[in-house]
Amino acid sequence: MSATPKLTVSYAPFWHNGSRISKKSCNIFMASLLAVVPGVYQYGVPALGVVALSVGSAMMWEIIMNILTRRPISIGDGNAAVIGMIFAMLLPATAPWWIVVIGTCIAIVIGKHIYGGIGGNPFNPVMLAIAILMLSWGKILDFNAALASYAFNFNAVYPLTLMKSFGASAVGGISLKDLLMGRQIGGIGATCGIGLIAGGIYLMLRGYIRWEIALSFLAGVGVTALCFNKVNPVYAGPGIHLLTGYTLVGAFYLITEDSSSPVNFIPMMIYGAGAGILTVLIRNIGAHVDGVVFAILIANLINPLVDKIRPKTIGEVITHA
Amino acid sequence: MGDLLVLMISCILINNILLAQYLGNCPFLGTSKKMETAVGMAMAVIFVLVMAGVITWVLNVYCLKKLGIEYLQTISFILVIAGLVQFVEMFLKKSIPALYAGLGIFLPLITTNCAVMGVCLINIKEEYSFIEALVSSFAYAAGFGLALILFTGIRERVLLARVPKPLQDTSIGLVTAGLISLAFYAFKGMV
Amino acid sequence: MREIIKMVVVLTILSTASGGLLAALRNSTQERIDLQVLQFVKGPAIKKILEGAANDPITDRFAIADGETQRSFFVGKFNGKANVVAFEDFGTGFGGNVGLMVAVDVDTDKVVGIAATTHNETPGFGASIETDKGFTGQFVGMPITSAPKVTKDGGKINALTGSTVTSRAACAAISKAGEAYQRLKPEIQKQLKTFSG
Amino acid sequence: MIKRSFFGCMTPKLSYAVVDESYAEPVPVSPKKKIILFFSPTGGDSPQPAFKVGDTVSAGQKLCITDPAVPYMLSSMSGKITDITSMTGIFGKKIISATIAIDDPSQQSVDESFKSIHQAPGLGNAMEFLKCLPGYPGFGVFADKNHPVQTIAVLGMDNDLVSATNQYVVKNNIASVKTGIGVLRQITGVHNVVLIVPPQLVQVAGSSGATLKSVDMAYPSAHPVLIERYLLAQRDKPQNQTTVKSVAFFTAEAVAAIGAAYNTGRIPFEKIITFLSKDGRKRLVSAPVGTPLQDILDAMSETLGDGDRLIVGGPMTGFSVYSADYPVLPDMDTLILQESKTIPEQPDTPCINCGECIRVCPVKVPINMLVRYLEAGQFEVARDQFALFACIECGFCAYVCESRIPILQHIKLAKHTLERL
Amino acid sequence: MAKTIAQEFTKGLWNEIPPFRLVLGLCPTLAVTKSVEGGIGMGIATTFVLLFSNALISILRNIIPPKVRIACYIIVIATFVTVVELLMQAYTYAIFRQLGIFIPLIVVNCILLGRAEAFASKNKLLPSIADGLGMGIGFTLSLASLGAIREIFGYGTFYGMHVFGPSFEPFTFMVEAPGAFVCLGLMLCLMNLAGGK
Ligand SMILES: Cc1cc2nc3c(=O)[nH]c(=O)nc-3n(C[C@H](O)[C@H](O)[C@H](O)COP(=O)(O)O)c2cc1C
Ligand SMILES: Cc1cc2nc3c(=O)[nH]c(=O)nc-3n(C[C@H](O)[C@H](O)[C@H](O)COP(=O)(O)O)c2cc1C
Ligand SMILES: Cc1cc2nc3c(=O)[nH]c(=O)nc-3n(C[C@H](O)[C@H](O)[C@H](O)COP(=O)(O)O)c2cc1C
Ligand SMILES: Cc1cc2nc3c(=O)[nH]c(=O)nc-3n(C[C@H](O)[C@H](O)[C@H](O)CO)c2cc1C
Ligand code: SF4
Ligand code: SF4
Ligand code: SF4
Ligand code: SF4
Ligand code: FES
Repeated sequence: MSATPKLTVSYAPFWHNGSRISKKSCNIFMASLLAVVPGVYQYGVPALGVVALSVGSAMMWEIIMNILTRRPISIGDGNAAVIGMIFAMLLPATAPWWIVVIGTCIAIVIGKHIYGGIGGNPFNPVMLAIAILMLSWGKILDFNAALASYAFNFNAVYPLTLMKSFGASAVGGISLKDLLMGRQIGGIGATCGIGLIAGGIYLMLRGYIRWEIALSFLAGVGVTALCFNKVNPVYAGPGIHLLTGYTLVGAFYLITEDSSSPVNFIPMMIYGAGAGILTVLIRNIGAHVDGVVFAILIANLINPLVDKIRPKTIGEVITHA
Repeated sequence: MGDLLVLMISCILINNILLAQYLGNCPFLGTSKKMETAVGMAMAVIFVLVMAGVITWVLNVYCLKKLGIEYLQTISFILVIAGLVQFVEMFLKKSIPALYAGLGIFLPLITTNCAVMGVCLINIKEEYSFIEALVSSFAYAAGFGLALILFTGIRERVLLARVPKPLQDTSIGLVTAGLISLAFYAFKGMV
Repeated sequence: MREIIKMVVVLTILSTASGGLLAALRNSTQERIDLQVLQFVKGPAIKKILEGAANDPITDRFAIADGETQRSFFVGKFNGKANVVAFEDFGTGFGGNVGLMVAVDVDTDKVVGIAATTHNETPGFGASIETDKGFTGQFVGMPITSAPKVTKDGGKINALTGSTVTSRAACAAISKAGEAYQRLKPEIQKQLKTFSG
Repeated sequence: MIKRSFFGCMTPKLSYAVVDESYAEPVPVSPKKKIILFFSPTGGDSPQPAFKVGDTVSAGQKLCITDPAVPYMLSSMSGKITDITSMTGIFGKKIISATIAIDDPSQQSVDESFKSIHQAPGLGNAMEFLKCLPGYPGFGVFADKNHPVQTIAVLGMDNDLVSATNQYVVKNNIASVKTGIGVLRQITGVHNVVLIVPPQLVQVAGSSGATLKSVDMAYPSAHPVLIERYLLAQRDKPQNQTTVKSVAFFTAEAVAAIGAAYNTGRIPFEKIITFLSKDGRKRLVSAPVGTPLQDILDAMSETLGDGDRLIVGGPMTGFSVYSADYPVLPDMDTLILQESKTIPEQPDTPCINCGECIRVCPVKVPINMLVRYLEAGQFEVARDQFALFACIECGFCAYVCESRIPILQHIKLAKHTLERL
Repeated sequence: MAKTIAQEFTKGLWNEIPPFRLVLGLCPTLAVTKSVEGGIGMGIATTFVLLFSNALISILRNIIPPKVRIACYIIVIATFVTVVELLMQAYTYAIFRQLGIFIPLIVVNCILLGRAEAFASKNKLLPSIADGLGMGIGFTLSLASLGAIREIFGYGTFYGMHVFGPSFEPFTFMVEAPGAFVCLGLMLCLMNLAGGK
């Protein structure tokens, strides 16, 4: 053969639409800032510290696990930073440093790397971390106690605790506009309703999250809350349920996590709506103050089964009967 | 009726035999690599557990208690269960071969399954009435089946993931079971 | 044939030996086991509600037949007089039966104290019935026959926080204990006499 | 036809190339010193060529392999066989390559066997002489008596992106296509001929005498399987009966070549290739089958650098070759030269379950699960439970895959491995 | 069969240590290791049964007819389990309560039947005793170490003594059911690493 230069031999596709994991991570990260920045504004420097530590420690755990499992360093795909960011969004601004470090360790190590890293995790890593922390150090995640030192110009009681203890009448005075504008207490990135909604819409439009899941989750929460409210007005209506606690952050940043959610249309609807219904069930008749975390874990659990419902493949050839 | 429903939900979801009571883990990890196997095992456990629960309850109330020899519970229960499984196996083989083909291979595994023995002992310990014992046996077995099938769905995927070598198989299986158990905390306080 | 005979013989001998061994062991340990059960299960509760008694209530006890069952009564001596009995009854709680030891002053028919014995309630919720003096203290001094109720059911008892179910169980146990007490009071008084002095 | 996200309006739509003024007349390229012919035996133990080094061949002479399952090739030039080698192509496919040092263009000797029979067109002599025409006409379907061909579909559209070869033929050479259609009707006896064209060529194609169907420009609507399913499906027939082979597909280029062959008695060898150079310019080239790609590169004054890629076939479904010493093949519609720095990287990331592939797959293959089993090497499960063989190999899934998994490569490899079992 | 008695003993301590190398008997491992005490108690009870049943079955191995051997093993094992049950009730009642139904469940622990079938029925008395003791002690060590890890992090104590300062907030997850599974899974991973797997 003639002395041609060494050509690269590789496989189709030779063109690509340019999507990549790091790009998606970056977009999610930026979108989450829409909710995190108002949170940091509200809670001040401690919140900024929690966010920075969370993102930083998540990336640190990622590197440690890459080294331990002898895999290429993968912080470049930004997934660890996204996990750190989303985790920080759920924490109170006063979370102690060790809670943040342990939490990101659980998310990255247990939630992600022991399943072989990105794409392998059957559960949402952030949800696992929060659930384990809730189980162990519940009072640190109790927003009323955690944020007691702040003086706000609004009623600084976690609306879901109010609702749990005193029923809908206790939250009747809260205006939905206040909730939307973030005039409530909660996680650093979970209170500013419009920030979350704007970020969510951006991500849905760009196709980074699947709108089917996010919207069916919100619909599930709304419809179930409405049913409860109509049957017995002691239960709060859909507006409160949709705008408090982790509902919005759950719809746009948690339940849409790729690896633990379905990809087909009907399963996505079942998955999202199921988690929504369960969220309100837990809030209204279950033990936990906010149901989003455990509802998403249960939804993750049924994901492999529901995702077996898929459209019939056209022209599927059964070669072996 | 309402009480029985509460008992049922509690046995399936809240006090799930595998995830909260730690019973029946060996078959749980052993039969969860393929969906068909898991479904077969779930059926077999429901079948045997309901029979064993009822028979040991009767044995305890009408025999051991009457004679005042409750300390022979352990030995008599295990013999009854072992005998029952043998008998069921023979019976199925002769009369319902189709069912035997489906469940047969799982039956011997069940003899040494602490879930069966455990539920029988729980029925006695909780002093359930006959009907409660029947419901709880069924519900515990159904809870086992539910957990097993959910676990298998996940495990089928985990088997395809790039799990680090030392964690593969039983190790990751146990961790996953723990996380499922964590997810089941969702139902706490619901009944 | 010989094989079958051998099988039967071996199995029979084994079972007999096993039965014999266990029966013997059972007989020799029975008393100790009963004592241990009292000490570990009922003991702490009894000690708590009969605090300051001059005697050891666990050894000073008697049993009365109540229909089919035997009820144990533990005697507390105060001021040199055996006037308090403690006994157990049950209510249905969050995780099954809640056993409640109730101490009654036979002179006044009033509750001296209550304490949980066996239960399967959740730590942090119903299980605080063991430690929550504010809850158990509410019953002290009320007539044993008053059939208490939690506020949600129209009564006066403030439930343990977040654990109405457990609190109901406690109330039910006391109501049942009151009924039993009324039934057996003559017999109790008769038996108590043997401890006084 | 492509299902896309309801809100996914911002994802770019992937369209076929449109032949327009940016495509100039094909640049004629002729081989300089040699031609290379590839024979790919599909079966047989050790097929041997029925020719040997040192043989002289004339232009249009038929070269055979002893194994009858192997398609013959016609030499496009006259010359002398200098080398015969066996090599291994993709997926371990066996290829026999024959190198012919060509005679001086002015002294070409021509084989006349086809000329003698060209006035009596028939399926028999078409199969005997015309199988390796540019465009690679497949006459085999007509031999299957169980599934009689009812429709001949002529593709005035190209299968992959970039390529405008067939569109060019329809636009500039509709007369030859018309002649070819006539010949096809005559030799096959099938009168229902459908010409598939992009919307903007409907007018031009009107004169072809065939029924016209225009196809959506969104990739991969022009895939034969999809055309058969959606454009040619008969209303009264259940859709899943498409397995009955009742449509014969020919590219417009092949049809035009058939027409030319029977009209003139001279077998055409010039393959029209869409060439995409490093700077993204698209040009058409016409070169005889067998021309080494190096000659085309030279003619286009393109130079190969280290790490560049030379891709035969389109960007979605083609394959890259390891040397420019690779011949023009009868079905090579596209040739792409890709500079090393524009090559999309393919990191070794597992599927993250993003679902993009599911949205674009035209036949709804459950790709996210399929790739897991394929990467784990469990091909049987992939076939039995995840519709491996329903894939029409359009490559769209790999184009959008966020993890950049070469999904199509996995699929082809799995199919190939299973078929070899 | 060239193994010495010492080898039979030590294999249970590392090479075949249950439940890590022989993945059997998971349920008690998960259930009783909330504390070191529970782990050791369960381990000793299991060792006791394992030791005696191995010994007895080894002695009887030539008498037991093969067809009913499983039944015989079950009788032998169940007898010793009941013995342990009675003795623990009589002398270590606190641990007995903690272990609950897992004491009677020793009878279905696969390790016991496994050793009976795989070892004692084919070997002489001394090796069988060594095997039983080794496996039992290995099991005890495993349970104790798992119990230690879970107790230290979950309660902040070791055998009831505080190990961290008073500001330590216990990692309750470790002593709950999910923690049991996760902890055992991760320990299994460490053992695999240590075993060079
Ligand atoms: C009591 C007991 C129950 C078991 N149950 C199962 C079981 O249900 N399924 C199973 O595959 N293996 C079970 N095993 C383990 C098997 O004997 C064997 O180790 C295992 O099937 C091998 O798994 P593999 O096919 O994945 O290598 C059990 C072992 C014991 C002692
Ligand atoms: C994990 C968990 C454990 C609980 N345990 C108990 C319990 O042991 N006893 C009880 O009465 N309620 C318990 N509850 C609360 C009941 O579910 C129920 O909410 C409560 O009894 C209602 O009474 P409230 O009106 O006082 O809140 C528990 C709740 C949760 C979430
Ligand atoms: C990995 C890690 C785990 C920790 N775990 C805990 C813990 O479980 N509980 C705790 O109170 N502090 C924990 N700490 C924090 C230190 O012990 C910290 O110095 C201590 O909490 C000081 O708290 P104090 O200011 O309340 O005394 C942990 C720190 C690290 C780095
Ligand atoms: C809305 C959204 C939420 C996400 N949430 C999580 C998450 O909670 N945990 C996580 O590991 N990855 C999360 N991801 C990351 C995602 O699954 C995928 O791994 C990223 O695309 C890679 O960074 C999320 C992605 C999106 C789009
Ligand atoms: S290549 Fe196959 S699987 Fe991929 S999109 Fe095309 S048809 Fe679907
Ligand atoms: S596009 Fe790629 S990463 Fe996304 S689901 Fe499909 S195969 Fe997986
Ligand atoms: S070529 Fe295929 S198998 Fe190999 S690393 Fe890439 S995706 Fe995985
Ligand atoms: S009896 Fe023996 S072979 Fe059977 S499961 Fe137990 S250890 Fe394994
Ligand atoms: S110990 Fe094996 S099933 Fe429980």
